[in-house]
Amino acid sequence: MSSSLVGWKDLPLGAVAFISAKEYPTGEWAVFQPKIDESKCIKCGLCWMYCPDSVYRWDGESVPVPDLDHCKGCGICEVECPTKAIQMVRV
Amino acid sequence: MALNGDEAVAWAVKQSNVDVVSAYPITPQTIIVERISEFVNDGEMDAEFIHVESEHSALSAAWGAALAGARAFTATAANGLALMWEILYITASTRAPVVMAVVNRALSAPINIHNDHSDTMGARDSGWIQIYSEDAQEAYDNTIMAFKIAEQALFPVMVTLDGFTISHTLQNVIVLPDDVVSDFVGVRKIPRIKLPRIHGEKEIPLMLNPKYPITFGPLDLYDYYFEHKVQQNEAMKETFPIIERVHKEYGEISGRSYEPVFMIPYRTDDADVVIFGLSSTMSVVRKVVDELRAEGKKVGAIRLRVFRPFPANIIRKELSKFHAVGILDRCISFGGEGGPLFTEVRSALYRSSSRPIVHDYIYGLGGRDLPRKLIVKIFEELLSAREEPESPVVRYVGVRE
Amino acid sequence: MKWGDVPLIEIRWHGRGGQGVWSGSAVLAYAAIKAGKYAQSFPQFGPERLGGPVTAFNRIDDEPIVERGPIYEPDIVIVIDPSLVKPRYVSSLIEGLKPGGKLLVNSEGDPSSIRSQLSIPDEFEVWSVDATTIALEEIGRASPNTTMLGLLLAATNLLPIEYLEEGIRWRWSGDVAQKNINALKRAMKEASVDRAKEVIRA
Amino acid sequence: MSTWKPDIKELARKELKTRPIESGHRLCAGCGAGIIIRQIAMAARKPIVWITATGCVEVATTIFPYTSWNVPWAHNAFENAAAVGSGVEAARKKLYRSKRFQGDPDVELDYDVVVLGGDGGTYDIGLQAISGAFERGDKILYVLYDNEAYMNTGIQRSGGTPFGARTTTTPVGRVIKGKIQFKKPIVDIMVAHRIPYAATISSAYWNDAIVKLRKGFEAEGPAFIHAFSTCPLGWGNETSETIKIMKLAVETCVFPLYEVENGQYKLTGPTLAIAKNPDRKKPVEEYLKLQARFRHMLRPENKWMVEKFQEWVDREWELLLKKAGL
Repeated sequence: MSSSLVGWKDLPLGAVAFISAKEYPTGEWAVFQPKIDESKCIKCGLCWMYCPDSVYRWDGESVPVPDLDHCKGCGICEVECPTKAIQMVRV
Repeated sequence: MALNGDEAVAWAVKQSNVDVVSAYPITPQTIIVERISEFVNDGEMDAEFIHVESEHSALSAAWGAALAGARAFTATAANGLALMWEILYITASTRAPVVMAVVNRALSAPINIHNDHSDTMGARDSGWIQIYSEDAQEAYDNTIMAFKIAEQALFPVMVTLDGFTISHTLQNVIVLPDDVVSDFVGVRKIPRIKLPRIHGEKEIPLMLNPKYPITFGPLDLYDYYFEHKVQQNEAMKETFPIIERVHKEYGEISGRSYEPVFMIPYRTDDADVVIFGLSSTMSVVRKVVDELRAEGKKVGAIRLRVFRPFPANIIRKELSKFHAVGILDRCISFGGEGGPLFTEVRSALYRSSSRPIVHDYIYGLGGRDLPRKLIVKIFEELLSAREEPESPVVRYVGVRE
Repeated sequence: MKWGDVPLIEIRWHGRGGQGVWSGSAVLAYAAIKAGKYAQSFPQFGPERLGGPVTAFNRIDDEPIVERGPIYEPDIVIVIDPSLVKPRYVSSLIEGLKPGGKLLVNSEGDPSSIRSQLSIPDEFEVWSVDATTIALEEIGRASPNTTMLGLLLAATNLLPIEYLEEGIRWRWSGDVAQKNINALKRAMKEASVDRAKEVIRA
Repeated sequence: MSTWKPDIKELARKELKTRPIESGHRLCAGCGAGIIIRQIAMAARKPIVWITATGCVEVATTIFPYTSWNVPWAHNAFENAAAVGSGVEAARKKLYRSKRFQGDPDVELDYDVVVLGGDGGTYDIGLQAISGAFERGDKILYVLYDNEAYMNTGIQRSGGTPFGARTTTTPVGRVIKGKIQFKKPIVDIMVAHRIPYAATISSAYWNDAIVKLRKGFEAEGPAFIHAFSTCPLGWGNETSETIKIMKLAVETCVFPLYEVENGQYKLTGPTLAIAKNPDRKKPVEEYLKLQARFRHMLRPENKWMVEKFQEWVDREWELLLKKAGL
């Protein structure tokens, strides 16, 4: 087994988790990922709202930015975008 | 004060600054939850009492309370403990310091409300510290000490008392003043840990707390589960000195020290044979020892108080010097080679260069009494034992053929 | 490498949930059993999730197989997820691969550039095919497991293709089975290889 | 109750700062549960402590050593999440009252307890603990994410699986085709406990969902939210159509949106619009046809199954209209 795994003496008490999942790149699962046509974006935020993976970062004003390191490529944002500003493209 | 065993436990809980009690009634534990309910409803105890709908939920809620920072208590018996089975392991593995009184009772079927140790013996591998009480006084003392042991060791603790024999038997119990107990146990303190990859180098409270979120109860795959179990098992070995220290401190405030802590020998110094057992039966055994000693027979008795962690080294050291040892098991391990106490004690003795002859006596199932004449018979058998029996290893005491 | 000389063939699959790693290994084992050999197929169990990393294993032999448990020293490694064909994963992909062993990857890249990009030692044979594109075009889904079986057939003469077709028909029915067979055949044609260099062993 | 109106921009800014659930969890692509989790956190009025029953969410978000949770989170077992929630809330109340941590900058005790369970953990194995907690009036917000089968173990039927659906334990056989029973009326069961607030939500109607979740947090006692949750793995739908299917479930009245405040049923959002204008109610077939689990029902010889499904939907709809006084 890989030596990067922690041994029993160094694990935190009570089996509590100790690394944030943000260090886990689920973006590698994706076959397709979103590409945003900024000129079409009306900043409605639906891509952000409907993302199951908290991938879109949105300040409420600018064009939402997807975190492709974590986007699994489900394509919900493409289907739900009211102005077709999002297109899923092969990774 | 005149209290029965259940009431003695309830008194200890009332005095121990317990924050949350979650419990469900079951004979012969019921008096504990009734008394605590009275204390809470009369305003004598500032705790939240969760009237759960099952024992499974009783321990689940106690676990949640403990993780949220509370001192949590529950109590059960027999089938109730069996229903908690799954959560026993989870409570121990997450190192939640819940204290539980278990009023030992036989398991169904047939349904039987009386005493034996099948329930807690079945739970012996679940990761709980187990302390067995001999009478109502000890049930009281053990319950108070259990909170301190649990919170210092970060292991849940079961305090057991024999159903009816202790739970429903009114006796003299010396109850300490409220403030003495309160000072002794203090309020629950939260241990701190570091999770550098989430919260940096700060030591954070190990509890459910929005200031420093922690994830309890994750999924392990084959890459970590084994390590977690080894860590838990090794940590349990570290509880011996904690248990000893708390007993010493309790001795100082109460005058009752239960020395030596893990097992208490009686007239064993020059004994040839001893009976080794748990709980209330052992006071009767001591009485018989006195009688036989008067006849010049070299007999003694040893009562084990702490079954988990199992004090194998002490047992080996103590028992190796005898000619024969009779183990009293108030429990059957179906299909096993003897009861749980027998198999563990005999295993502990394997490394000894001078091993005594060891007999297993299964007795008292479902509340059957063990009369003095049968204890005398056991001693006589041990005194005349010439070699380790081939078969049967197990002898049933006090059962009709 | 001539298969007849090797009594036990061990294959390790790497992929992600939803790509049919376990199904692919099951089809292979089924085909081998139908071809009169002894075979095993089993996954490394984690939670069932679309997209999560999955490992599966095959053992194929002319004799009954007594080995159990994961394969540590495979003869062949099949990587069905192109996102695993990256420098950071190489060590786990080729971990334990026997000298002269074959690394079969799903990638658009050609084998020699994959070898240089990933610094794959000369002692391994590298095979590749763009299985995701083939699967998308032939099957309509990014499940490149049967496609990778085509690459396996191109890289070895492990089993006659008829048995794999039978295996695919066992796992899927009708039109879907045919599409998978088409993908397999196309992968056989489009496969390319960078052979192992002669390795002198001490 | 609250008159709070969620503003999507404010919600987004709040999430930018707090991120209750991190990316990098391993729920399937397109899993509806991921959206529900975020919406629960968006609706929170105070800090939250989160209890999760065994299930997909628990497993996929906390694969050791990783955790996706930036809120305090605990999982104990499958059937007892509500009891754990009760324990946490009891502890919180007692510790808050005792002022033990007053002035301690490292501990927060003014929080709401949210309990999340799947359909297995709610309809079936966890029902008893929920009933106990609701009878006691413990202040927890219980959210059921209902993806209509045991997805974590690989798609087995639950008390929440709809009629006709194919699961691995209700296969489409030669004699019996899919599940032969209907869904358990779980909201009615919870409402029968006389809890102050219960509601159904669909993440697709995010505004409606978040308002109801907030009401659940604000309820003076237990609240129950039934959240409909698409499962691409178990339902066999395109991952991209998760929201579309959730909308169709509402538009066909397969999953109507309503709330029950102190026993009073009230239709909300698009469901209320359908009640007012029945022509808008779409046939169930439109919902069924997007999912592989119902595909067999659409074959000519199984047409009766679609009809039976439709009859059930119509009957339940009529009942609901009556309960809502419409």
